[in-house]
This record gives sequence, structure tokens and C-alpha cells, in this order.
Amino acid sequence: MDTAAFSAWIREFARLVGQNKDYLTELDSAIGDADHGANMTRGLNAVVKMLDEEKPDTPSALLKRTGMTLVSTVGGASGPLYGTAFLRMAAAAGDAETLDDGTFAKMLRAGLDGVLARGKAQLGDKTMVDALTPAVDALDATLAAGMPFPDAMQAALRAGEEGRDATVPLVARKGRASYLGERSAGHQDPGATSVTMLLAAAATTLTA
Amino acid sequence: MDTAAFSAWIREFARLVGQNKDYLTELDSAIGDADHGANMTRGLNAVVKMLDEEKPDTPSALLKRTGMTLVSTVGGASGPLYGTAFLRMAAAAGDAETLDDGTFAKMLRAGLDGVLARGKAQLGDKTMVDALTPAVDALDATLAAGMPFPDAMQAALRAGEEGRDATVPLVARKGRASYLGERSAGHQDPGATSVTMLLAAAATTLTA
Amino acid sequence: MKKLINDPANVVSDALRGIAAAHPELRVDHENRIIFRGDAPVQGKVGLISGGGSGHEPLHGGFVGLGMLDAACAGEIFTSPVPDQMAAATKGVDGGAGVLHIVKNYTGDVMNFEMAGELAEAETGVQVATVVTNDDVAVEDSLYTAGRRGVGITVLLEKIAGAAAEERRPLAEVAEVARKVNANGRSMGLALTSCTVPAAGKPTFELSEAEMEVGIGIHGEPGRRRVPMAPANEIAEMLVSPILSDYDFTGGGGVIVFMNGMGATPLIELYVMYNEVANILGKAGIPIARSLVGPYITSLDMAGCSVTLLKADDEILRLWDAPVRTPGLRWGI
Amino acid sequence: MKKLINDPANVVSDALRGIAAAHPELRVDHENRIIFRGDAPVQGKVGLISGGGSGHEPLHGGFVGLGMLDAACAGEIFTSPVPDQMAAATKGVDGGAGVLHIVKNYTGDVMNFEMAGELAEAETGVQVATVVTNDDVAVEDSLYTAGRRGVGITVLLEKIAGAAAEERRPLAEVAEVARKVNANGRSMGLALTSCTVPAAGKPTFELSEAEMEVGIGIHGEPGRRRVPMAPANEIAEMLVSPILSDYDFTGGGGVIVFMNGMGATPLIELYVMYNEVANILGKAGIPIARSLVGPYITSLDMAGCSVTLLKADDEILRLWDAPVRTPGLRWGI
Ligand SMILES: Nc1ncnc2c1ncn2[C@@H]1O[C@H](COP(=O)(O)OP(=O)(O)O)[C@@H](O)[C@H]1O
Ligand SMILES: Nc1ncnc2c1ncn2[C@@H]1O[C@H](COP(=O)(O)OP(=O)(O)O)[C@@H](O)[C@H]1O
Ligand SMILES: [Mg+2]
Ligand SMILES: [Mg+2]
Ligand SMILES: [Mg+2]
Ligand SMILES: [Mg+2]
Repeated sequence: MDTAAFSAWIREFARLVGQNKDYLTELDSAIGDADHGANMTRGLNAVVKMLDEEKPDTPSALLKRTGMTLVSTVGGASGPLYGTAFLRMAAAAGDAETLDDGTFAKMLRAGLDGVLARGKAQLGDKTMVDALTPAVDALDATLAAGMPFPDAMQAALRAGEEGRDATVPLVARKGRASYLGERSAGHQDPGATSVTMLLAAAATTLTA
Repeated sequence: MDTAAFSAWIREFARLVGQNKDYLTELDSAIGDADHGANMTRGLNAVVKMLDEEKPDTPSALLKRTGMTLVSTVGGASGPLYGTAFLRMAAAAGDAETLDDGTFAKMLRAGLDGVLARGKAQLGDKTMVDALTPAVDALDATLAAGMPFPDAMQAALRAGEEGRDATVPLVARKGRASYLGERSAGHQDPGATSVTMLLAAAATTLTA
Repeated sequence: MKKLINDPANVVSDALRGIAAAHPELRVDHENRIIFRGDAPVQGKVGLISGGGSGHEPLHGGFVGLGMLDAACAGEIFTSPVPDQMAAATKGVDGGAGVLHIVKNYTGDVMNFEMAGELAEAETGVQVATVVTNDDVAVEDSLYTAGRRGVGITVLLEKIAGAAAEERRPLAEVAEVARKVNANGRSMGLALTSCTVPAAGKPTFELSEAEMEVGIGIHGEPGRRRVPMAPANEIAEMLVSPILSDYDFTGGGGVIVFMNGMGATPLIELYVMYNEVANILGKAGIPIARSLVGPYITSLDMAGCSVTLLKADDEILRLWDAPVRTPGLRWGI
Repeated sequence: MKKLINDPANVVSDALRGIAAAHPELRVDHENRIIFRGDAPVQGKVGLISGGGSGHEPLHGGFVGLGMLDAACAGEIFTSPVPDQMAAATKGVDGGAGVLHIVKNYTGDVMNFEMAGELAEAETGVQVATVVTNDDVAVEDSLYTAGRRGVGITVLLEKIAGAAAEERRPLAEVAEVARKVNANGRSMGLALTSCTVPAAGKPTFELSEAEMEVGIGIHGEPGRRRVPMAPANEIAEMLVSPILSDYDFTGGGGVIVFMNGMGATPLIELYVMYNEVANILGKAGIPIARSLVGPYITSLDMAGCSVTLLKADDEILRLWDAPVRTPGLRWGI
């Protein structure tokens, strides 16, 4: 995976989020403040513009500038969380011009660790962690079992989607949805939903 | 017509207005500020209470206290106008214990003159004047033609109702409806409508 | 109808109790529904009283205090107060220098204040002067009609005339200042939604999601015309153009711009609107001397706004800047 | 959706332009979306900055000025600002005595301010202290959740801490005063309607004519429970009871009562509510020392209200009464 691949990944993530902007906002209306779609779209539009203008020339530089741009343009909870995730991924990517599957998996876990460190959510708190954790675990496990990357990434996506779906019955303990108490149950978490778009984008762009 | 008859008249007027409170407010919503029903009901409830408590013992005293009570409790445009009308009627009633038909007619005209003096509206301005003027004219004319009072009062009521209906196509030039300009046309004037209730009450109570 | 009230019949008296509880520096006569300055009557000062239907808060009760009104009479919702109230207020604020009645030009208000003036002068001999505000350019100005409504300028007038009275100027001069403010001021308003009169229980008029009412007053009465929803810059144009066509605001000491909310319009929208109004005035070469942004003369829960422009001069600006201490407007003290 | 705006995407920047035009005594950094005191940084004074999502006006930008905030960062509607803004604001208000960050307890706000503090301290070495408000009793207070929201107390805290900073007290003491205010304050809110986020274009939640949401915050998020509409006295009970059960407001120097409107609630209703709240406090033997009634921390066009009680002492009252000069709160100057 080279810089071009990562660029394609981020652009595809932006495209998916933009396409689902209203859906994400709808989910955030039910248990939040109706802005997750707008927040992520604003941030990813800025990222795409940055990519067009700056054309970062290493995976690490690309991920770092993506994280910084998200931090500077998203705001809310998702800005620092996605931002931190990309900044940690950039650090994990190191100086390499191209990344192998294993490094990518480590990178994704570093991103998850960043989200955990920044947001202090635990698995089951009904947040983006609930989609990202099973996805990262699945990627590790399937690669360790020798599965080729495209299949492993598909497995990771499916695990993330299951994690996302599993947020529905949960009572939120972190983020804005936690204010609803028991009433947060029965709704899908918006952040977990946008995470599956990040995974889906990886599954389509990084498998080539 | 003695004090008891006048008391019955005012109470019947209060009953009719109370019954039509929402209707009067509805009319005032279309071309005014949605309070004519509430205003008149509040005032006439206070008048009925006053009658119960004070039991005024002459027609003039009764009319005067009615006028004063309306002035003190209605507010808006209709308070001073109805109030002045009753105060002028009281003056026209003089000291008599009972009034004859002719005095009643003069009294009603004095009330109309009071409304004109206070409100400075002209016939056709789409106000209560448009119902009161033809009614007073009809009462004078029919009594002059020798019609018995009950029939004359019926004629006055019909003339008032026609006057009320004739306010529908008019463009208002006085009162709150005038702010709508051409848009005031097509709606019946609330004040002209409550005037017909005053006339209807007279037709049922003062004919005995 | 969803309102934070107990009973439509008690809204005004309950609110007056709330005002009394929240503002111990004021004195509320609950029977007559009058809000007085705590120290009224102020000896040697012209007393300023105003009043009108309730539902326009903070106008008028929220403008009682040092540097503004001495008393305000609260009528029922959208219904002018009655002469007894105004007469009692007149007596209560008479500090020997006479009393100015500030009346918004509505048939009911004018007639009730008229009767109050007759009553007060007859009973006590206190000298009463009256100024009637009629700044609403949405309404045609004609001798044969009820004339223009008194709207936004009333707020600015109460502030400026109040400052003149605080300077211990005589009744004739205070009235003169007040008339000058009214003569130099113009307003225009617009509604996105109707308001709901508590006693009526439902909106006074229906307005679709796609339309707005232009040329409304402050009583939920329908406006002059219904037009499609438009962006803020076009709305500002609709409000400011008729004002500028009606009166020449160039020259002089610039204008005081009053961007008013109708009751249910959030402040962020008023600032968006203010920006557009400022742009238009900039292009028209009319400097802004002072500004006031917020809901100061409202129409219950109506969403919408009005713009008032007041052509200023040195005297008006000095009096505008003078200290004022009321629940609704306060500075310098 | 009917709003006085040009484009949902430009609401915040347009409003900031309006604020700049209406308040020449402030300085607006449009690029970073920061509203500064015109004279910032004030040498030797602790700088106070706050910020948060927009849509709560006058909070926070309307509270910038002498005796209150030195700067406010405006985020997108209901979205916390980003660290760059807060870091720029921190640098811009640093007069050598350090900077206090006032943060409402929301995950986004806390994380963004945290990152900003790291940035600012790393880049410039300016000393930053942070106080997080979390006064909303509708939310369970727990270590395992996001904790309570910061709502109404933020307004009182910004005033009181601002006055302490104006006295040139050191950062640690100003932060201490701020934490005391937060510790002694509790709030509870309720909505009659949802608000509509401009970018979403429709109400965040649907509420029937017969129901209200109890325990809402200030972001249009649904509340804790949905109950049938009730009269003002019962509503006051629903808001005040949980506050009084959560904290002992007796003893001390009485309370500051803050009756807040959510944006679309007319002032007359707030006074009706205030009266009921005052009655309840009277029965509970809790004297009212000061009060504030009006829309000061809003939720766009939401109808509803919140009550905040702050247990006062001599220091709090002295600082509350100290002069303040901002677009949203002003007295004594
Ligand atoms: N502490 C946390 N840890 C991880 N994710 C969180 C946390 N708090 C919130 N989130 C995620 O952020 C999402 C909401 O993002 P967004 O709506 O953009 O921000 P905000 O809540 O500030 O409006 C939630 O759906 C949730 O997945
Ligand atoms: N100048 C006037 N002369 C006569 N009648 C008037 C005048 N102005 C208004 N009215 C009458 O008053 C009625 C409205 O009364 P009401 O709604 O109680 O008062 P307001 O207009 O102050 O709300 C109108 O329908 C009209 O008939
Ligand atoms: Mg959100
Ligand atoms: Mg009316
Ligand atoms: Mg009326
Ligand atoms: Mg948000």
C-alpha cells in the first residue's frame, strides 16, 4: 500500500460519508444533536481539499495531515477522536513509502488505541469503539491465520458492521447519547456507523 | 321599560357574547388580533357581577354603571367604544324610572353618537358603526311609521344584521383591520357582529 | 397550544407577580396592573408612563426604572389597558413636573389613554402631555384611516425621552424630544410564524413552511402581503427598502439601528439579519451611530423580526448613551 | 425549516459578522471565529476564554467584555470549536497572568479544549487552568459515563469568575472561584418543542401538542423522559424538585436564581415560571439573593426553559454585583 492507495482510501471514506450525510445526521438526531453527518462531511471535504492541494508524499505524511485537518475542522466529539486516530496511524506508519498488511493492521490498532486514550470509552459504551474494536481484532486474527489482505479486510468490515449493529440495543455510557439514559437503547450509534464507512472504504481501495 | 327590563337586556347581551366568544375571536383572528371575544366576555362578565352586587335602581344608573364597568374592564378599542355608548345612553335616559319606546330610540342614537365621537369612524369604514347606524335609523323610521316596538326592534335587528353582513366586502379604514389594507376585504367585522348581539338581546328582552 | 402558563386567564397577573419577585427595585400595583419605579414619584422630574397590551415583553414593564419609564400599565394580552390604570399610574408618577403619556398608535390605546388623560386631569389637575408613536411604514399614512402603527421606535423613544426627563427638563421639552424621535424613526417587520394568543388557544393565522408575512405589526395581525421564504439578505432588503424610501436617513449624525426579534427568533438569526442590514446601510452611505440587537418589542411566540432606524443627532445620541437601569435595558449604572 | 439565514453553511460566519458590526467595542477574528475584548490581552489580568458550539447565543460571544470573558470561540452549530481556535484565543488573551479555560462538560468540548491546552502550553508556555461545568441534574453523575452536562451555571460562572479576574486575582484563585460556583450550582431544563439545526433542516425530535421533554440539555438532544403538558406551577416543581434533592441550598447567603429561556420562549412566560419558582423556594425557606430572567443560554429555536440555582455567599454576591459590560449582560458601567 503506497501513498496513492491511502489517498484513495481517504477519498473513498469522504465519498461514503458525503453520500450518507443525512443518514448519519438522522442517527445523531435520535440520540444526539443532529450534527454527525455535517461534522464528518465538513471535515472530510477539508481533507480532500488538503489532499488536492498538498499532495502529501508519504503514507505517514498523508495520515498526519488528514488527522490534523480533521482536528482543525470537525470539532465536536468526532473531530478529536478521528483526528487522534489518524495522527496515531501516521506515527505507526513510520517513514515507509509503502506499507505491508501487518503494518497496516498495527496502524489501525494504533488508531483504535488513540480513540480509547482520547475518549476513555470502553467496549459496550455505544460509541465508535464498538465498531472499531471488533474490526481491528478481526483483521489481526485473520491475517495471523494467513488470510490474504483483501479477505481479511472484508472480515474486518463485517466485524465492524456487526459491532455497529450491536450498538442498537445498548444503553450509552459515553458521548452525548449517554444523557438519554435508558432511552438511548434501540438506536444505532452514529460514530460506529461512520467507522464502518472508514472500513468499507479500506476494503474497496486497499485491496487492489 | 323599567330597570328590570334593562337588566335583562344587558344580561342577555352578556349571555349571547359569552356563547359566541370563540366565534368573535375567530373573526378577530382573520383581520385583527384574536381578542374581541375575550375582551367582550371579560367586560360583560364584570358587568353581570356588578349588576348582581349593586342592583342599580334606575335605568340610567344601570346603564351608567354598565358603561363604566366596560371602560374599566374591556380595554382595547371595544372598551372605550361600548363604554362610551352606554355612558351616553345613560345620559339620554335621564332620571326616568321607566322609558317609553321613543326615549329608548333616542337613547340608542345617543349611544351611536358616542361611538362616532370617540372612534371617529364613518359609515363604511368596516366597524361596529356599520351595524349600529342602520339599526338606529331603522328603529327611528319604523317607530315614526307607527310600528309597535317589538316589530320595530325586530326591524332594527334585521337592519343591523344586514349592516354587519355588508361589512364583509369592505376594506377597513379604521381599527386594527385597516392595517391589512385590501386584505381586510372578504371578512366580517367582529365589532359589527357583537353589535348585532346587543340588538338581538334588546329584541328578545325589551319587547315584553 | 404549548405555553409555560397556568391558565390563559391569569397569564398577565402571574407574570406581574414574577416581575415583582425578580425585580425588588420595582414596585408592582397588582390590582391596577401597574409597574412603578421603586422611588416613584420622583420629585421635580417629569413622569413618563406608557402601557399597552401585554405580550410585547420586555416592552413596557421591562423598561421601568431610572432613565426610562416611571410606570407601565399592563393590559390583557394584546389589549390596551383601561383608563383607570393609566389614570392611577399618572397620579402615581406625578412629581410636580407633569406627566408624559407614551402611546403606541392603535385605536384602543389612543382612546383609552385619551379617557385616562381626561380622568386624571379632571381629578387631580396634573398636567399631561401625550406623544403617539406611529413608525410602521408597512401601513399607509393617511388622515382617513387609523394611521400607522406604533412599533419599534417606542423602545428607542422611551429610552431617549426617559433620559431627557432624568435631566430634569420640563414637560414640553421632554415631549418635544419624544416627538422628534418618533418623527425621525421608521420601522418594518416580518413574521415567519404566527403567534398564539393564550385565550384564543391557536395561532392567529396559518402560514405554510414556504411563506412569510411581510408588514406585520406586533399583535399577530396578518401582514400586508404573503411572500415566499427568502434568504436573510433578501429579507433585509424587504425591510430596509421601504424604510429608506419613506424617509431620508442620510446627513445628520448617522442612525441608531434597532434589530428586533419578535419573541421566538433566536439571537443568532438576529445577528445574521443585522449583518445584512448593516451591509445595506453601508451601500446607502448611511453611517451606523449606535445599535440595539435583541427581542425588545415582541409579539408573544411569533418568529420574525423588525428593523427600526432612527436618524440621530447629537442630542439623541447623548440621551441614548445616558445611564439607564431597567430590567430590559441597562448601561452606565 | 424557516430561519432568518442565508445558507445553513454560513450561519455562524454571518452571525459573527453581525456581532462585529453591532459591537465595535469587540474584535472579531473571523478566520479563527474568535470574539475578543477590544482591549485584549489585558496586561496583568488572568484571561478568561470559553467557547462551544454555536446556537446558544448570547452564550458565549455575548459575554465577552469587561468583567466577564476575554474571548469566546464559536464552533459550528452545536459542535464544539476546534483546538486551533482555542489555542489562538489562549494566546490572544494572555496578559502574563495565565488563562482560564471555561469548558462545558461535553465529550467534544472537553477533548477539544484538552488538545488546545496541550497545543498552547507547548507552543507558548502560557499557563492554562481549566474549569469544567457540569450542573445538569437531569443527568446521572457517574464516573463511568460522560457525566453531567454543563448548562446554565456556565453563564453565572463566566460572570463571577470574570469579576474575580477583573480584581486582578491570580489564576489559581480565579479558577478556585469558578470551581466553587460550579460546585454550588445546579440546573434542570425542559422543552416544549425541539429545535431545528440549520444543516439538518428539520426538528431534531418530534413532540406532540400534548407532551413535553423533561431533562433536556442545550443541544436539542431528547430529554430523560416525555411527560404530558402541565401548568406552570407543576412544571416549576418538576424542575426545582430534582435540584433541591441534589444539593442543599439552605443556609448560606441565599441563592441566585437564573430562569433561562431556550430561545423561542417569550419573556412573559419566563416571568410566569419565575413566579412559580420563587413560590417553591419561599416554601422551602430558601431566600432569593439575586435573580436573572431571560434567554441567556439557548438552544436555537427551542421553546422551553431551564432553572439554575446557585448557592451564594458574600464573595459570590460581591462578584455578581461587580460591573460587567458585554452585549449580553451589563450593569454598573
Ligand atoms: N468518549 C467517546 N469515545 C469514543 N467515541 C465517542 C465518545 N463520545 C462520543 N463518541 C462518538 O462520537 C459520536 C458523535 O459524534 P458527533 O455527533 O460528531 O459529535 P458530538 O457528540 O459532539 O455532537 C458518537 O456517535 C460516538 O460514536
Ligand atoms: N375607530 C373605530 N370606531 C368604531 N369602531 C371601531 C373603531 N376601531 C375599531 N372598532 C371596532 O372594534 C372592533 C375590535 O374590537 P377589539 O378586538 O375588542 O379591540 P382591538 O382592536 O383593540 O383588539 C372592530 O371589529 C371594530 O368594529
Ligand atoms: Mg452530534
Ligand atoms: Mg381585537
Ligand atoms: Mg386587542
Ligand atoms: Mg455536536
